[in-house]
Amino acid sequence: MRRNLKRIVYGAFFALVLLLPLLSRNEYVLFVMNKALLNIIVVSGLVFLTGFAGQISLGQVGFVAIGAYTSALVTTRLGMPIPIGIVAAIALSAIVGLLVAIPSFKLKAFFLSLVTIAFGQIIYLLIVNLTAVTGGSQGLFNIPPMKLGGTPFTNTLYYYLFLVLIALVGVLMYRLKYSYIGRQMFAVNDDDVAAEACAINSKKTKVFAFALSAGLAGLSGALTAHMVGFLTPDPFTFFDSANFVAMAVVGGLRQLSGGIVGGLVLTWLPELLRLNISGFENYYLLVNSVIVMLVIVFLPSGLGASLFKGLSRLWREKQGAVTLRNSRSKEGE
Amino acid sequence: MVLSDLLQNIIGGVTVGATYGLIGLGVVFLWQSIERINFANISSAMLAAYLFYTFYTQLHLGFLVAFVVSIAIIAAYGLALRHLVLEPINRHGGDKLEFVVATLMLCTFWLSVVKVLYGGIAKPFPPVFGEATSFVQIGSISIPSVYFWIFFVVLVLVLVLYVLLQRTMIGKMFRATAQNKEMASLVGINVGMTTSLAFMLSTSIVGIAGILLAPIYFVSLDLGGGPIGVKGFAAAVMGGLIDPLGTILGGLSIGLIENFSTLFISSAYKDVISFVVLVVVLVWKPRGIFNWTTKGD
Amino acid sequence: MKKALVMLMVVALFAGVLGFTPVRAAEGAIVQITIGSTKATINSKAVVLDQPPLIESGRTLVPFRFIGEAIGAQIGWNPAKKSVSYVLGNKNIVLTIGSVTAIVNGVKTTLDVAPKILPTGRTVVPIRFISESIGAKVDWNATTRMVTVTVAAAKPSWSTPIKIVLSAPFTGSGSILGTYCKGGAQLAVDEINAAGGVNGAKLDLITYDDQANASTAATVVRRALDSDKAVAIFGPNMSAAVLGVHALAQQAKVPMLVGATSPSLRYDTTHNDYLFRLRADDGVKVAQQVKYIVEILKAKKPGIILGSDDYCTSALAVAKQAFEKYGIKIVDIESMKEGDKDVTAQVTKLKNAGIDVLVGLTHEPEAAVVMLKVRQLKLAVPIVGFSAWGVPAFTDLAGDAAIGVISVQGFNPADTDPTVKKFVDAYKAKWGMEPSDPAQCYYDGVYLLKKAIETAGSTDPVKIDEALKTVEYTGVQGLMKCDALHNFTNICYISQFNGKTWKVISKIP
Amino acid sequence: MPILETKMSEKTEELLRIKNLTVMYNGITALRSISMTVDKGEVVSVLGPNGAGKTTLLRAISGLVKLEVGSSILFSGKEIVGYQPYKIACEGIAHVPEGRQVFPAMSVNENLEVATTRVSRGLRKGRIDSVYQLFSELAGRKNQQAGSLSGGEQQMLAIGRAIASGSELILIDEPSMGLAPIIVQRIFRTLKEIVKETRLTLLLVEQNAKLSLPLSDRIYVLSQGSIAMEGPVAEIHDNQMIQDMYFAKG
Repeated sequence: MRRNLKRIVYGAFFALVLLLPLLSRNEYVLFVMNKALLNIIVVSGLVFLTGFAGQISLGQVGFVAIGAYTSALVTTRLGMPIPIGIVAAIALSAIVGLLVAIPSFKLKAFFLSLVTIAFGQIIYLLIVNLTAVTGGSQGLFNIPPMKLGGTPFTNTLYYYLFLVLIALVGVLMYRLKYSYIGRQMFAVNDDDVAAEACAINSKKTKVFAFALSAGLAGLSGALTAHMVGFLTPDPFTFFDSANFVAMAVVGGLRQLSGGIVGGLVLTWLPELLRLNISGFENYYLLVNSVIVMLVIVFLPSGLGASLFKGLSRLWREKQGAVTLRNSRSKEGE
Repeated sequence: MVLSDLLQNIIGGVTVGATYGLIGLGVVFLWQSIERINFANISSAMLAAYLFYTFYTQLHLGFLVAFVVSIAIIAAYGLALRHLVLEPINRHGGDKLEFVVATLMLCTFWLSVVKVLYGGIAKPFPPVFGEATSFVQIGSISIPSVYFWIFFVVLVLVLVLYVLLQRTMIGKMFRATAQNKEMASLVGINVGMTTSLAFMLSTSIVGIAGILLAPIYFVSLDLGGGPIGVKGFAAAVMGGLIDPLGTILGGLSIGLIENFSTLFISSAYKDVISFVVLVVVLVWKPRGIFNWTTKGD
Repeated sequence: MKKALVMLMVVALFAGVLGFTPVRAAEGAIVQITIGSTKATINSKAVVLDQPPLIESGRTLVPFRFIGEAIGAQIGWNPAKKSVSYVLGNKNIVLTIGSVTAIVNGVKTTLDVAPKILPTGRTVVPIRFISESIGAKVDWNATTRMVTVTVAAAKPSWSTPIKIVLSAPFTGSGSILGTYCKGGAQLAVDEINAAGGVNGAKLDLITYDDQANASTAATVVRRALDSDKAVAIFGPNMSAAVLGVHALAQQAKVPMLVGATSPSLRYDTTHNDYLFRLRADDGVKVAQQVKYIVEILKAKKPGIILGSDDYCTSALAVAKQAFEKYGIKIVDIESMKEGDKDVTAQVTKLKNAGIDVLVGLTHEPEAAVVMLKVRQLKLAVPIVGFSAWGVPAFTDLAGDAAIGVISVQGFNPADTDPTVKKFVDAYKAKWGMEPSDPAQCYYDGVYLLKKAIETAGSTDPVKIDEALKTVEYTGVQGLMKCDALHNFTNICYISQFNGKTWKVISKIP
Repeated sequence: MPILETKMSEKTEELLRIKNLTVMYNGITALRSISMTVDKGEVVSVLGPNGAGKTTLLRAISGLVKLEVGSSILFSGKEIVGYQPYKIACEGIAHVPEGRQVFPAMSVNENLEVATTRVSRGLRKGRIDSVYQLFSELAGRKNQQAGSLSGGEQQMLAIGRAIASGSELILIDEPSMGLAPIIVQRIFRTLKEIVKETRLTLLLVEQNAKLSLPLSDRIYVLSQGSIAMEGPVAEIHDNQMIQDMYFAKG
């Protein structure tokens, strides 16, 4: 009975996810959903970087920007096909991620977060100032959309493409988490010196985590560029980076699902708060920030964790080995 | 480039840099006592400026009353920050990162609140530090009179803080807590009290900075986010996050770097240059280049 | 408590997602049936009936469920009363089996033929009566024995409020502008509604914050088009945002009226029939500015202080061309970032470059910062600012430092023109503050739209769009008429600040 | 028996009484229902192998670790379980933790000053001067940063801070750790002096029993979180196990 309930809930959830484009014929809903999916890709990378490898990045949007502009320039200026643009975007972001990882060998927590803030700002300023390449603050337009048999992707097609990508990212993360490298990461996160003593190369794992999260951010950026069709520097500010970290924390840093929950909730929340009330255009961000603060203050382990705790209480299953491993406590900090 | 131009730029850089230093002090005091970074640090500056504007310009309370009341409210806000944000996060099992994100959101929150209450249009600051266009002429150099106020207050603040921290028992208790919390409690220092003090000190200093900066920044949302906040952090980093004097010097050097990179390299890339310098400093000397608090160790 | 909070969030999330799924209203359909045949088509898609249509007393009877579904009505069946009901939009029809009395919107009507239950057990109803009561057209082709029912797509009814959406910045860097955009538009909407609306229909202005951010604007515009079904969109006010989203309006065939001024938004580059600009583009304004600098001020060595966003940089592009035309080289361009507060170095460099006029291409607070520094460093040259320099948001901050500054303005509240004066007074009464650019532009825009709807005699966006190309309207900005580039050209002023107001030097129609 | 009792109360006054003290760390019992007493003016040593719970015992008394329900610590007859560490310090228990924890960025004098919160303002200087008399090495370095002192000097400063605080009971954890023998002897000489002159109460944890026993009146031996043995030095000293553990040659 309980088991059936579990199946029904999960089944309904997956059915809803798969059928959403058919249920809602509203392009706006799909567009925001697609944005949420793109955010999920970035936030998953952050969950990996922060939750598993213990490194903070407050400049993640810098990698998104690198990905977006790389793919846009490769396809518009060089006339290359989109897949090449996307691969170039991932590669370049990941390489820059490697470079940003270097200071992390020496720096801890806040100092590292300052390096990443500076990195994000430098990328932003370069985009604004390198007008000849990036179009400056006026932006880049006419970025080609993805095409299927000559016709451009609809929002629905993008939706399914992103779903597949997220599924792939999820599988990759899951395998990494329970692989040798994942366990190493937990070790690095818990205690740098002790991990080093156990012959774990913390430098290598940090570099790997940075490169991976940067690559995912780059992928998301490239997809955004082709879906939206234009790029301006304004979604690449410090506050956008902060928003990604907020998504990761609200979703929950200790589970792979954190990225999904955080990305969905915090993309939709401001949209839902854009109420049709006169004058509310001044208030919705205020309400948004209050809600996020409340979640962080009262549910620091994130909505994802609480959600699954609530669900598992619903069908009262004994917490299995997997959940135990999931809920590693934070003794090390 | 004549000498007076150079001097003029040094004065400009030093003034703006001193303000970065003041903002950085707020970071330093909190870091010293709880090893946390309040990313809404800069919000205190904006709140104080708007409070002062309300009390002085709108309620006509007079300079001293308006100033004292504003700073008192900002100090109380610091205390609230501890009890409504830091403590609940700790109690619910949160950690540094949760505090970072909560305060980032707090920053947006205050910007929205001020936007709703006062609108987005920058307001001129009342000429309590002299008219904006009154300049003091020294030889071929002309200096806005408000700059002297900034120098004066920064000097007084640094002096007061020096005396408070170095000469009074409470200051020594505060420093002891910052250096070793557990040991401090073992010698009978109420760490909870010094933590509250740290919060209040941190918001009040930034609040004073906010009122002081308002003639330059105007009573505007610019005081509550953006470049000045990040540069305040950078100043604190130059002081290793613990040395108040180093933080002021760090701020000054950032101000000067900005001005001179505009003067000799490019105005478009001056921020890029100062951020690159910040990264280089962080990587090269993570304990801060102006940090004399601990040698060796 | 925790759990409740989580559940609340999740429920809110999904409710939100599904909440946007529109209930399918009448979307327009063509239904064709043939007497005696079970084959029928709906929108030329073949469907099969479980009971062929039949003729009784000259009236065609069809299965009651089929016709309801075909025209998109909600069908009800009351077994106790043996009655069938159809609801579509605001129409409500109730028929009773075996009775010639039907009730349409509560009014009793008599049928020629009563609905009945066939021996096969199927209930059939007269198709013409149902269709016509619901507002559809019925054609009978005697040779092919085919009935065609045409349900027109639901038009925005004149009795419902006419929805228009304003996308403007209310948070973030451009939040000053949003206040004025909304101030102007809302004032016009309220005035129009108070005076009885547009042909009796009220205007409903929905305002969204686009954060002066092109990607947020893209979301907002989609929402306006897909969820709100706006008949026209005002804004975004930022050129880069408009460049990003105008194609959406084009695809949806909904007119978009913007105050953004970048020359890149002209029809010759966008080829968008649905994009209109509510004023002259920067090309016109900057050209006036440069003309004044060169011809009146006789300047030879202009220097520019430049902001970093697209408003500033696109103005620079035009200014460069305009100076080039006169064969004048810009001797120095110094840039600053929005939020910068110390420009000692920039002004020093401009001074040392020996400029003889300073051209200000920045936003308001930066303009104030620049002017304070200019006075401090005694840069004694004429100052000519772009439109952001000609507003109180600048002069209030700069105070005495702004005295003598010359600016090109799209709007001057001190203008003695009665239309301008009336607008300024009404704005002050409503919002408690003086209007500033671009309030007048959206104010005029709403009146322009009203005129277009009245001219078109319809709230169909396509027809409004057609009307917008031809209507003429004299508002605060003078005579507004769509030119070949889809710009509604406006008056522009060259004015000088005297410490209190902007004194008009010349008014260019 | 009554005679003995009278004698006891005349001679000693109970300063610290620990009853049923239990400490758990992550489900592992670190201390199991410890009961012990320290009388006023007494020097009590706690011996035991590494990991026996000696440091935890001191930290428990100072309020730095969470105690299980049922634990009781009476100080001068007052229950101090549940007090915050600084409150316990203010009651009069000074703790010299292992590893010479001084405030590195403060001067020697400031280190002593911040410890005198429970001393009335007028008497502070006198107490600090008395520390300088005991540790003349520190007197010459009053204004030097504590972080720049040698290890031995830092240890002296840490002990001096406890003395300056005017506490009735001083808990000292491994004062000899990581110091050169000559300096260790110097420190213990002073401790002996202090005990003799001031009749201060000491609870001493020290691996090096050769140093601590001559100083002590009584001993507790901890093993795996429980008290394995207790008694006056004279009795325990002859115990074979103690001999093996602490005095065996080799």
